[in-house]
Amino acid sequence: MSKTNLTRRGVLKSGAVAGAGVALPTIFTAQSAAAYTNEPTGGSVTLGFNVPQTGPYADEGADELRAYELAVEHLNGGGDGGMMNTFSSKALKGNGILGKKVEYVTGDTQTKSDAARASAKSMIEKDGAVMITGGSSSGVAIAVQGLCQEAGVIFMAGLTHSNDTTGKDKKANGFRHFFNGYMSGAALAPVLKGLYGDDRKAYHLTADYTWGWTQQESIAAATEALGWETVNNVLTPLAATDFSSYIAPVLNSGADVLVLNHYGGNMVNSLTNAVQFGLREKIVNNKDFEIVVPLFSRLMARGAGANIKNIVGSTNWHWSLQDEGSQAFVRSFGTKYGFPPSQAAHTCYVQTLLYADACERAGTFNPCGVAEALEGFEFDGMGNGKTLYRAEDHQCFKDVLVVKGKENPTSEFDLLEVVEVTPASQVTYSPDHPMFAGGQLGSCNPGA
Amino acid sequence: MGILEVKDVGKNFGGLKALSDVNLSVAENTCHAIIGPNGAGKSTLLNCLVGKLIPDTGSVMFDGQSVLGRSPHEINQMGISRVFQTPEIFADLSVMENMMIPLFAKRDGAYRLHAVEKVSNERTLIEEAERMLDDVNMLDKRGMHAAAMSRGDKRRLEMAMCLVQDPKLLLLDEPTAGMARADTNNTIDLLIEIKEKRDITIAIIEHDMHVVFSLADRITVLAQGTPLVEDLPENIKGHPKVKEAYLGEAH
Amino acid sequence: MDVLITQILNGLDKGSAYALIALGLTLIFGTLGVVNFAHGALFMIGAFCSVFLQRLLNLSFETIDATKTDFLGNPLKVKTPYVESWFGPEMGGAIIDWSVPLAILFAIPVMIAIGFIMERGLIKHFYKRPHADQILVTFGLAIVLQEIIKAFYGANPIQTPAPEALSGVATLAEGIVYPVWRIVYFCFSVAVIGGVFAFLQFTTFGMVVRAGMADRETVGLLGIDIDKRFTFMFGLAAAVAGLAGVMYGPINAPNYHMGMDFLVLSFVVVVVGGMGSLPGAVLAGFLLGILESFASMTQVIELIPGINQIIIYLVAIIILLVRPRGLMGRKGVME
Amino acid sequence: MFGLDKKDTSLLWVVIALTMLAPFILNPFPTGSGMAQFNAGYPDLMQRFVIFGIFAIGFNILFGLTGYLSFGHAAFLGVGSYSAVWMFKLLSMNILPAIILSVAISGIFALVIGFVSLRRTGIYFSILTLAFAQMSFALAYSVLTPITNGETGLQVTLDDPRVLGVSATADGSIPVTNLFGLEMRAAYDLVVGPWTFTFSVGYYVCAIVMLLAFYLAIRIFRSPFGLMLRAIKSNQQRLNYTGLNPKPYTLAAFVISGMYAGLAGGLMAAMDPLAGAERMQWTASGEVVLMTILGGVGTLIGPVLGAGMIKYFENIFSKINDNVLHSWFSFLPDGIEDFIVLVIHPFVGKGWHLTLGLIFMLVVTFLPGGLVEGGQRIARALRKKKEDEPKSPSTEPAE
Repeated sequence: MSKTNLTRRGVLKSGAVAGAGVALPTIFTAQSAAAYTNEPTGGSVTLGFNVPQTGPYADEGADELRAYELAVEHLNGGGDGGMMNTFSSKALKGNGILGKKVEYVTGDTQTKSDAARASAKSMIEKDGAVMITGGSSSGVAIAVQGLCQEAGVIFMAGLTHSNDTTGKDKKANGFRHFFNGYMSGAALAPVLKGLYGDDRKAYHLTADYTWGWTQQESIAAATEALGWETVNNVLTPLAATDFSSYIAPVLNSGADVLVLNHYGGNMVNSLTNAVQFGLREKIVNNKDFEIVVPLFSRLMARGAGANIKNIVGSTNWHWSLQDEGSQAFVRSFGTKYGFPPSQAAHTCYVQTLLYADACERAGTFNPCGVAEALEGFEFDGMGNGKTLYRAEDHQCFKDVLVVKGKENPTSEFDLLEVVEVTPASQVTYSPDHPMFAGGQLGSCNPGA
Repeated sequence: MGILEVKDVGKNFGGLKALSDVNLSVAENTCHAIIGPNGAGKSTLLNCLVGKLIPDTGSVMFDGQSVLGRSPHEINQMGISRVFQTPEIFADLSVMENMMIPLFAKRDGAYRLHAVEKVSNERTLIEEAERMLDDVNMLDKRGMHAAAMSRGDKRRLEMAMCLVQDPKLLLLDEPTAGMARADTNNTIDLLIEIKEKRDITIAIIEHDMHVVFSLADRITVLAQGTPLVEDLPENIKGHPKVKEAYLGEAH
Repeated sequence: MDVLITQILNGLDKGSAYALIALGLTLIFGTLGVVNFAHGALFMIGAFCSVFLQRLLNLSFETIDATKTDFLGNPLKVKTPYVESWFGPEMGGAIIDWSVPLAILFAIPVMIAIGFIMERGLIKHFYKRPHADQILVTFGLAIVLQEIIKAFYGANPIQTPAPEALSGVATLAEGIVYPVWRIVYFCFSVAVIGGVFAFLQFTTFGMVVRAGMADRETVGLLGIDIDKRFTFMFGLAAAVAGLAGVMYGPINAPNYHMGMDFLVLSFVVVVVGGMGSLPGAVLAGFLLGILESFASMTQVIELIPGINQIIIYLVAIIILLVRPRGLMGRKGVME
Repeated sequence: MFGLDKKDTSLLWVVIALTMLAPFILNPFPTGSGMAQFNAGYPDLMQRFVIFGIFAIGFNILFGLTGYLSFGHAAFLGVGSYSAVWMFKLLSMNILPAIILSVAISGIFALVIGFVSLRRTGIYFSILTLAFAQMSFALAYSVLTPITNGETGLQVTLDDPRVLGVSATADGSIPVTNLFGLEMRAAYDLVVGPWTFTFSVGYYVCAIVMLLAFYLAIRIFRSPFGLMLRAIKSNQQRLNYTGLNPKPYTLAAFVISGMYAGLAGGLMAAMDPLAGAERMQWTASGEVVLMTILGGVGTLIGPVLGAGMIKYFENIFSKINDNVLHSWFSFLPDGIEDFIVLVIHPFVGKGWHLTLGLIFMLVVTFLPGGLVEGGQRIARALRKKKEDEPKSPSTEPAE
């Protein structure tokens, strides 16, 4: 242990590093004596929170970080305990994880797979993190998941919606709580049918990268099953800022629904442009023209302002949910920070608790033990009803929310209203579904 | 038949006739001066000789080969070196490095990827460069940054860089412009020495008549893009046409 | 056909932004010889001028509405902008509604001031330095400006809606509808471009600057204090970029890195137009905007997949190889 | 020694010493102490230092010597990475064939792009290279996904063929990159009192490659070829009239520096078998430009220093959060502690970009020659103090 002249309080607060000092960073060490990567041997355990702190998703990253800090506080017995009180598993006692105080380190993914991996590596190699979590895009999630598999630590994905994360790129050490493109499609389709009928012509604008494609594929399949026709699918460059040249052809295409498979800044701009071109006032084929944004995020919706009113989409979670777990989380988050949490914050908070709980139940931090405890784990009280962490692909199956932009928001946070809670059974698919085929989970890697 | 044969060369810039019907023959191992008032087309003619400009009409033959359509580096490899009106040297390099580059060009041709040999191992070339520097009294400045030198030194360096290539034809574009009297005399002495010691042909453009008459074996007077007269220096002096051409010029 | 016309309109609209930014870049490059990587940041700051004004006008006092509750179940605090309480809800509402056009008045002095400060405080020390140094210092400045904006306004886009009266679509002809604000933006940028050209053409000040662009040393020899004028040119270029940004807000919600998105493109525009040529920059801006719009049509993408991703760069490469000086560059200038 | 003169030899020895002892030098603070946050001696970052050092050394051969400012060099790095990962997928996890292929492919790529771009000079050349690189990035991100795996980046998977290796190890994992069996991720921890020093195989492989690259760069700088390149930067007209054709020289320099970039890309993939498209984005190209200018254009050691500095900020400063700040200043009274944390907060963690931007501005304003000039000034000041007499500054333009 280090001998420095820090005060007692200093030592406690710098515990993250102090913890790492005891748990020597033996990662990737061929001659390691430890049973697994970064086995915590002192009084604390270090988690790595890898979120976008710069770049376009920095606000989501900041919200994720708030959720992580809250989760750590709760795990260590601080605050009001949040969801720990409503969680169906009672293994967590508020004394850290397995009696070890929870410390954390943070890093910046920059929403680039390279930078995200570098940041995650430094947490594993330098700070001795035993679990990595966070991120706000699928490319980063898949890249970091791959790294964690190689390094022998657990990866608890943050916000990642691509089918591939638990599809062709699934990994034994990686777990996703967030929902995916297929689930969005499955949840949205019946609602869309109810709202807009089964005779619709859809025009898709799709962000030209992996996430966009998988989501477009999912939504098109789900809506076509209802009887909708997909008129066109146009791929838009990720770097596009002005979507006018993609929106204009929609006007004369004969389509009566526009599906925007965009996220983040792309979504804000394409939606704004679509509204600018008067699509919402248009009447085509004697029907009101409609716009659908399959993946909604409240933080992003704020950027789109009044344009999101009445626009339907799906989301993983929303703070207005009335179940016990959600309310508990919103209360502790809102009390601490003064505003309600986003879906990204929710998923990150839950992932941290789920990880801690799995360690407690497994009695070890060994990734293989933790993975075993998470696989097939069923729980409740975390906001989305009864949830299953499926063993075959490490995907959570839970209720999915279909939401729409609120007509008369009462506050700057009150932008979405829940239209329907689609039950988990309706969004469940078989592990060998063609949209998820191609990859192998592999076997868990403890790293040593 | 001279080493340099210019026949019926004409060059237009837009509507402006810069050169027309220029005929010039420079005999081997002589010094040929081209004089004329400003705007007479002296520099245009020079640029046509070194490949910077391509004449619209006529031919330029050097040593029995046409230079037209060749790029400057090819023409240099044929044996023509040029000294500019304002010294063109490698200002960011040292004097010695400035000297090494023409020597490499002479030995290795227009291009060779000698990326791992060492400049400092080229003993013969270094000695050659040092001899040349000694000839121009610059050996003591060999390590100096070229940009830091005086204008006169830069000129001498440029001259040395051209001479070290041992060219068949040396083109001098006002080599003493802006020089102090003493420096000008030094340059004249140097050029005379070179002329005597080496087999070299020199073509010189000059305003300073003192320089011209000290060096030239033959003189061509250019006016408005055409040769006025070509003759021996003693005949040019006091030639009525020349006086006429220079009339109004403050020289 | 209708689609083609709409795409041309789209192209002109995109081109407006490119042209305005490239115009400023060319002014700075042409007069001062400075490669300004912070020019995109000036565009961004312009856009945030309207965000700032919108926030300022929306400064509110809170009253508690006991009948409603907020997300934590406490009584809801209702915010009323001061402007509305001073001028009445109607007038106040209208002022807030028109915050983007109002921001023009606000942005002009702010941007000129920023331009002056930048030039006097930093850029002036870099006139004689290599382009690489200019790139490094202005890039550093761009990062700093971005981060400052991010610290205040966050990373997410912020809506700055157009006034109610200028939103919606206009029917230009049978079957051709186009958003009103985009038409306003195009007209606005034409007016600004026209203004800059008229200024350079018809004022003595402009004449000196144009002479300075052509041959700086000679103008200096005439004993004209070109430095002062160049400082003003920097302010003017900043103001043009800022105005482009202010009015761009309603088209796409401003965010802190929007400047970087435009930076590379506008450099390409400047070079395609011909370094140091103002008409070239404008022409290239509109041309590339239109080509980009055409390239994103389904029919074209089906023909050449991915063309919409690379069209601008492809055109730039072809033009530079075929016409080394760019579209309207003069021989010997900035070659 | 090594066919270098005395000065270069001692520079090389310094660099050898620094790279070989990096695990000690970069970990000056005891592992448990508050200052350990500033330690950079963990394998990933050390590898990044030397890999980006290689990238910058190569870039400097083009930019520093010839003055041609390429804004598209990241494309070669990206191409190198993709080639290497494809070798890992198809052939074997041995890094040697992968690196050879990445250097070769990026060399060919550079030859094509250089041949076209070098028809223009100055800012036109910069924009041409930028355009090529941006096209490569945009296509790699979208249309070329079958080759590049788009946004996610190309990764090795369990069902790759790997004809000379195994698709999966016995325990069902993806095999690890190695050099004839020596695993890149293997490491040895040396614990000395409170200190821990990590010696990583991957790092030493990169470091040796970097030393070779650095040595080659010195040779190029001191060669007739290097002299020609500097002459191109200095006065292309004179070079022409001296009988030399600048085109093949610049093209050779472009290809060599492209191959250096490819080598760096290949090594990156060898250390961490993933190739992301962002590696090719213009910001990545801009980064190497900034590294070179920050360190000192045209100097031998400058680019390496610049690369180290930027990577240090990216990886160390971005990880300092409020929690860490509070722990540093906890010895102060609460009010002052909070105040200091408040003042520092905008510059670290998510504000690391701000600090980097400020450093760019300060360095280029006050040290026109980059960090190397800073070092020279300090050295000169020290010498002055010692001898109390001014010494003329070295006239050697490249050191």
